[in-house]
Amino acid sequence: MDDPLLRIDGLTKAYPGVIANSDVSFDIGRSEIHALLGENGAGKSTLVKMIYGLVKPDSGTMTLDGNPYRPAKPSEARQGGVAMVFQHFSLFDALNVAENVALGMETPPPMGDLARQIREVSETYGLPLDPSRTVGTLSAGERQRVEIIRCLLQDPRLLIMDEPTSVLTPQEVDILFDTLRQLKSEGTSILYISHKLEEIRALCDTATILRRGKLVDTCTPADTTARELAEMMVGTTFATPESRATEKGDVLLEARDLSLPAPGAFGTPLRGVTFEVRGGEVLGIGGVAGNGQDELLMALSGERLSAPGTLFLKGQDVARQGPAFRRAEGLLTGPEERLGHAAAPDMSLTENAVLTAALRKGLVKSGFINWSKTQTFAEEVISHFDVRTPGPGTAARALSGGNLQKFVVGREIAQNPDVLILNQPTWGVDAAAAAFIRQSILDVAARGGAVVVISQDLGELMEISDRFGALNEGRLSATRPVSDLDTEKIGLMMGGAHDMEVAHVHA
Amino acid sequence: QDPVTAGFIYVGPVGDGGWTYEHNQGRLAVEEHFGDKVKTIFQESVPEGADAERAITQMALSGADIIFTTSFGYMDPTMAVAEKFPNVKFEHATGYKTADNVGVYSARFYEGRAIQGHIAGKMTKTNKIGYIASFPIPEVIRGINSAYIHAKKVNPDVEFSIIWAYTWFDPAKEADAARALIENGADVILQHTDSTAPQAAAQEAGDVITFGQASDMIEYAPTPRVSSIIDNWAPYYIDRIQAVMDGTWESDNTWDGIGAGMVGIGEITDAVPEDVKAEALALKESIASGEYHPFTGPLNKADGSVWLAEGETASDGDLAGLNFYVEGIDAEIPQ
Amino acid sequence: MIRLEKRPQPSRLWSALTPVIAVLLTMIAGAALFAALGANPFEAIRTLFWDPLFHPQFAAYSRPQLLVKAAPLILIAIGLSIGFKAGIWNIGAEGQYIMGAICGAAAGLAFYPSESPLIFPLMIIAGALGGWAWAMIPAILRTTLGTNEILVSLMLVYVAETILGSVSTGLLRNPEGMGFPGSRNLKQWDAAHNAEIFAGTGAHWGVVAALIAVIFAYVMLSRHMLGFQVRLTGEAPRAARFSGVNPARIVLLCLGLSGLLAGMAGLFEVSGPAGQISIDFNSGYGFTAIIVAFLGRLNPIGILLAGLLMALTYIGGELAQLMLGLPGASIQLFQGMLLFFLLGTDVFINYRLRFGVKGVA
Amino acid sequence: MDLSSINPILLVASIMVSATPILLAAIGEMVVEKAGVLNLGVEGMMIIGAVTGFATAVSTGSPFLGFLAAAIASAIFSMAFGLLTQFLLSNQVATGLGLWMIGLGVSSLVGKSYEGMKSPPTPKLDIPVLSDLPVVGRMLFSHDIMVYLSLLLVLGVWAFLKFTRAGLILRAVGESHDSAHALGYKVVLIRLAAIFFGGACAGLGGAYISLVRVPQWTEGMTAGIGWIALAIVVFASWRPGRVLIGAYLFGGINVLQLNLQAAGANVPVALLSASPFIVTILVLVIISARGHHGAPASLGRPFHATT
Ligand SMILES: Nc1ncnc2c1ncn2[C@@H]1O[C@H](COP(=O)(O)OP(=O)(O)OP(=O)(O)O)[C@@H](O)[C@H]1O
Ligand SMILES: Nc1ncnc2c1ncn2[C@@H]1O[C@H](COP(=O)(O)OP(=O)(O)OP(=O)(O)O)[C@@H](O)[C@H]1O
Ligand SMILES: [Mg+2]
Ligand SMILES: [Mg+2]
Repeated sequence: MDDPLLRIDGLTKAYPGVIANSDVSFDIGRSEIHALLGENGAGKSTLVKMIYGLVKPDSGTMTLDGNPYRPAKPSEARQGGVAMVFQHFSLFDALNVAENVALGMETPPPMGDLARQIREVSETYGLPLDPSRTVGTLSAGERQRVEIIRCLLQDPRLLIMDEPTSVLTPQEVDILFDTLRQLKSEGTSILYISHKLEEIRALCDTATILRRGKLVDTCTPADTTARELAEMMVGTTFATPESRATEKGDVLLEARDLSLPAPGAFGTPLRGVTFEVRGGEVLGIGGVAGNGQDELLMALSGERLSAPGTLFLKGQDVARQGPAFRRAEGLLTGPEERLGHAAAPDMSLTENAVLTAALRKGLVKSGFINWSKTQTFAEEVISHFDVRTPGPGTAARALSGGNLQKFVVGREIAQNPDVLILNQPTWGVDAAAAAFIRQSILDVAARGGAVVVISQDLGELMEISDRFGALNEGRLSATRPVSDLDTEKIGLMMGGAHDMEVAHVHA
Repeated sequence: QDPVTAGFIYVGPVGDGGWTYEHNQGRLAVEEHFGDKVKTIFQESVPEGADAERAITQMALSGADIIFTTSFGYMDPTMAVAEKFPNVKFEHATGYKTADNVGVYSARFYEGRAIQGHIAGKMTKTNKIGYIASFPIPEVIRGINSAYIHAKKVNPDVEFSIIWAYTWFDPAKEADAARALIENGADVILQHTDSTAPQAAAQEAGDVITFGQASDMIEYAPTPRVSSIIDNWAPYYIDRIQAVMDGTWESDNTWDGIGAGMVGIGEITDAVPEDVKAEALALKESIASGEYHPFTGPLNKADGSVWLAEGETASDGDLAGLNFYVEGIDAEIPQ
Repeated sequence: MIRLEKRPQPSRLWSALTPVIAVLLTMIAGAALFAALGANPFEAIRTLFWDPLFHPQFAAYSRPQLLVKAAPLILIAIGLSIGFKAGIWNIGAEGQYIMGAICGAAAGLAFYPSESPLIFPLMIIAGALGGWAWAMIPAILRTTLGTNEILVSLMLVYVAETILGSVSTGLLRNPEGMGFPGSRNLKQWDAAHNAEIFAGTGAHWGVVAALIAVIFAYVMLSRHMLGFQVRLTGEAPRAARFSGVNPARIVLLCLGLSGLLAGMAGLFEVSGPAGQISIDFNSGYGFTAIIVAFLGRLNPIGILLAGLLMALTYIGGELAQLMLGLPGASIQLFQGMLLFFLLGTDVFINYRLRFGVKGVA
Repeated sequence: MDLSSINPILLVASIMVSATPILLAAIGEMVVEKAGVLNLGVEGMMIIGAVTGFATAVSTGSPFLGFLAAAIASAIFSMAFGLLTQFLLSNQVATGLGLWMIGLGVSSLVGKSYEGMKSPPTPKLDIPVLSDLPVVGRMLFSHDIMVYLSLLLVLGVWAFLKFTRAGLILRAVGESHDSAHALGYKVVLIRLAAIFFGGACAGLGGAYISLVRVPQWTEGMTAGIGWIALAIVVFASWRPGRVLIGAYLFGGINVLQLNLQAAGANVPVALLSASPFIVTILVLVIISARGHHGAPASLGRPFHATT
């Protein structure tokens, strides 16, 4: 490339114990959609944070439009025409859309003008948004629109998007892609990070691949298969899960018209959720983030109690029973949020084992905790689920995301559940670990357990589920055998069509 | 010969400008009087609970020959420590328990209150006198009764409004109380709390007179402060320490008033008309000489029953435990 | 540039080291303070830390007093620390202490002048219940309506103080007390007297209770499920709920327990060292205990040591007033500095210092 | 009992005086909390303000210099809290309590030599025409300048938070420090500024007690007002207008209960003197029963930039 928009030359950034980026050099062309690929922890986010001025490189240089570019803080990056949509949202729940947008701009116009501009831009790009809405009340897709519009209002020359589609419905992804292509046609370059390789192939012009902080390859995604891309990232080839059990047993878990009010100002109420799962069966529940996944898990785990007669475990009404009782009866759960919900960050893995296994593993006798027995159990989970950690005395927060996830899922599976419910079991986990976790889930079903997997990763659900249902604004669609479904039907289910025939009329 | 060591235990900070301040003045007068023949030590802001006994004990351990414990709440701790240190003399202010090595002393402040009541009754235009009371204890009730009797005597229309502050010393509370009384129409404020905050509030309001309490509070003269009751412990302290030096100290029960100089009446300012001032001074003289007792019958209790018959005077025993208002004070003593 | 970097795990070494460093720093800063006040700094520090223990004239008396002073602080701080661990901020222990004293004393005085041996145990129960009940007000308000317990428990201190004023001049006033405020002196009534168990040691029943509380808290926090749930609630409330902990129960437990212990402390104090209910009966133990709890890093053994250290600075402080004429306020300041230095150095338990230009933009 | 003897004009006037220190401290603390910091040391900062204000006014003869010095001294003092919580990431509750203790200790040391002194009077604002109006003139328009300044401050804080970009950033930091940091805002500096402002306001409030309301210096004279200010912020659901209402309500009850006592109302004295606290609890209960609190989402959480 003769005249790139941004030239990255030898960027290096070390964190204690990790070199997040090591001598990374590549160019981003004008009007180019450039993909950045890599496993978890490969250094993608670190790299873009350096471009956005949030992190200072240890060494290396950048050239923007031919001029040296050394942003000391994000506002300098914004002045240089660089905008960024974050991997984890950078929004303020209690503030409204206009205020959120203003906070991401260098010199925002007065609020009235800004609201008008937001409406205009959102219409131009087909991303409708009401500037006076409180952000906390928006869906995940709408929240992302806020971030994108915040960037668009500054006429960026380079737009950085860190995993933008993980929270979108397929339809919303289509709209986003239209927007990005339109931007590209207007001369904006886009640096695009995603783990969804098919998307990359459909959208991006060039792909740069990082592995353990080093640039390992550059390619044209359209000409490369997804499998090839994945193998470039990991550096090895990988296995597909074993085929699953087909024998179905009795109904082990049944929800009947389960409704619950929203837990807080910004939560989602559950509205008449109804489903059943049999032994040996995996029920996949899809849906866009923020449509009641967390709330559903809490209702099933017993953290929030529902009305009598709404939840049956092995035929027994457990709607008014708390987590301890349900666990004792064989219902084990794994929430999405690893740190702070599934595990206590500052407690050791041994202590975190007590968190859910106290009863089933007999770790507690007349109220007193048997620490040596607990430690043995924690060690078992660590070795059996290949958790990479110095030992059970390590604090949960010292583990990498994937390893903690393995521990958390392993802790539940090792208790031999009759019913296992997991929310986002492989979220933010790299391919190898994810494959391992999926296999463990299938093993539970093979042993005759009933499994519910709540996930936003449709590919994952298609791969491991027998039946599929979608959550939308706290409602669960009718569940259907996976074999009857295709991506379009799923997208419609997720978009809120509770009966697909009706949905087709709308579509 | 070793100097005599005199210790003082104070309930407040020496800078409170009132009760503790005056006791400390007494201590300074002792130093002045005896020079290097005495050594004085003190501990201020000693709480009246469990810490008092330790403070007194440590003082005794440090070699004090005589210890003045200057607040009522030190009574039981003083008695307890005295038992352990038979060779140390103890003087407890305002209490009633004595022992071979424990004496008690207090002042007849109600004598001063009579003079204040007289001036107040004469000077009020609204006929409303505000009274900031500390705690509902005999000492304070005596003061209210005495002031009321003498105000009523010269002004039959006079009324008392009383606010119980439940503190001896809390300027913010006292200021608020004074303001509330003034808002209720009082144009004379009497106080049985120790800070000058009521004086300041009265000064700000204008047209309100006050009296200094415990110390002279002369900085608020000539108005609002028109006179004051001054605690004067120096003569007593000097006397008792002299007795220790002479080896003549004996347990005593002293209750002195204007006559003995323990209660002083601060200068009556020119804000008080000449004739009223003369009457007040005459009253002071007759009390000092013993010719007149502020509680002289006929006096009825608030419930209408007879307390003192015509010409009868209240006994010290009665006064020590006084727990009722005299007839005419339209209020309840809080429980 | 200096910056902090989070350690993957809390450092055990620094956990043990920071209190020592904090005490040393406080001594240095304190010495400067005392020098500024015109005292000989070495003498002042010696009087504060050494004399209460070893001064030929005072030590025999002040050593046992250390226990007397530390016992209520430890007792209250243990209760508070359990709540603090769970993220429940009871800062109204002073009120619970007062109410415990009032209820305990009242329960005893109702039977005056009986010499039944049941009276003192009855008083302990009544005192504990009084403190417990007073703490239940913020607890129930928080669990039912979500009212902020910091403010409610604090406001209730002022309410308890007015009740104290009222009962000492009313309900509980000594009928033989010549109309003065204050109850009968419980020290002069054997059945109700919280006397020293071994004469001259200062060890009254409150000291015993404090030691039991320390052991109880230690076992509960380290071995018992309840303690685990308390810690879990404080460190990760969502994880606690997930684990099956009922948060309302923890609130009631923690506030109840701290009220109970504070109430007991009040009772032991009123029936022992103080002797009587009086207007100024409370002397701020409820507030000082908060500092003791933090100084002891919310750890039962730590609190035991912190309580003794605090008692040492009190008694040493009194000696410094007596012998060196140092103002009482300087001791308070000294204690505040101790807390600040500890809080300031505690950062090294979870973070390490990095020097150099690398780092966050 | 003769309630008619209460003079309503003077009553309103003294409610204003009694509410002003609470209002000053509370509006400052509200800004601090809006930035996501819980500083429980208000009482300590107030007493530092009270002593500095008094000492300065006495030695210079100017109450205005007193107020100025109080604001500066308390703001500097609050930086001890800022340093510990923002840089050394100490627990905010514990540090606030420490600030309170140290404030009490330092103030009584510094104040020793000023005990029993008289401060120069703070002049009343004599607004022509307005002050001469019957009834309202005395009630509303003849106070010292600080009363009006405190009201202006509320207005200013309201406008700052609602209309200015700086106000928006401050709210954003209190809402989510991680998001604010990701957008490039200096969370720690913004919080320090808020703490500084809160300190200055608390200092003014303290000085108002020692220079106007009492007026003199004594140890521990703020007597719990700082704590009330904290309660008022919760009461107000972090809204400036309601801080004003809360402060005046509390001041009002406090003045009213004394007036009722003075008028000989047939209510037990203990109940009257506890009433301001009981009413505060009741109001907190009502507010919390209504559910939505409006507390800044990051309130009290330590922030450490990890990226
Ligand atoms: N602030 C930090 N301190 C220490 N290490 C860090 C920090 N931020 C990132 N790292 C480490 O740097 C490496 C690269 O992290 P980065 O977030 O850039 O990965 P990524 O490619 O974005 O991964 P993901 O796909 O999970 O988002 C990881 O090993 C991570 O643990
Ligand atoms: N902010 C941070 N401060 C210090 N260490 C960190 C930080 N973030 C991550 N680390 C360390 O970096 C390592 C990698 O963490 P990270 O969660 O990014 O893992 P990862 O590479 O994404 O792995 P995984 O694929 O298992 O999620 C861990 O050992 C973790 O302790
Ligand atoms: Mg990761
Ligand atoms: Mg990333």
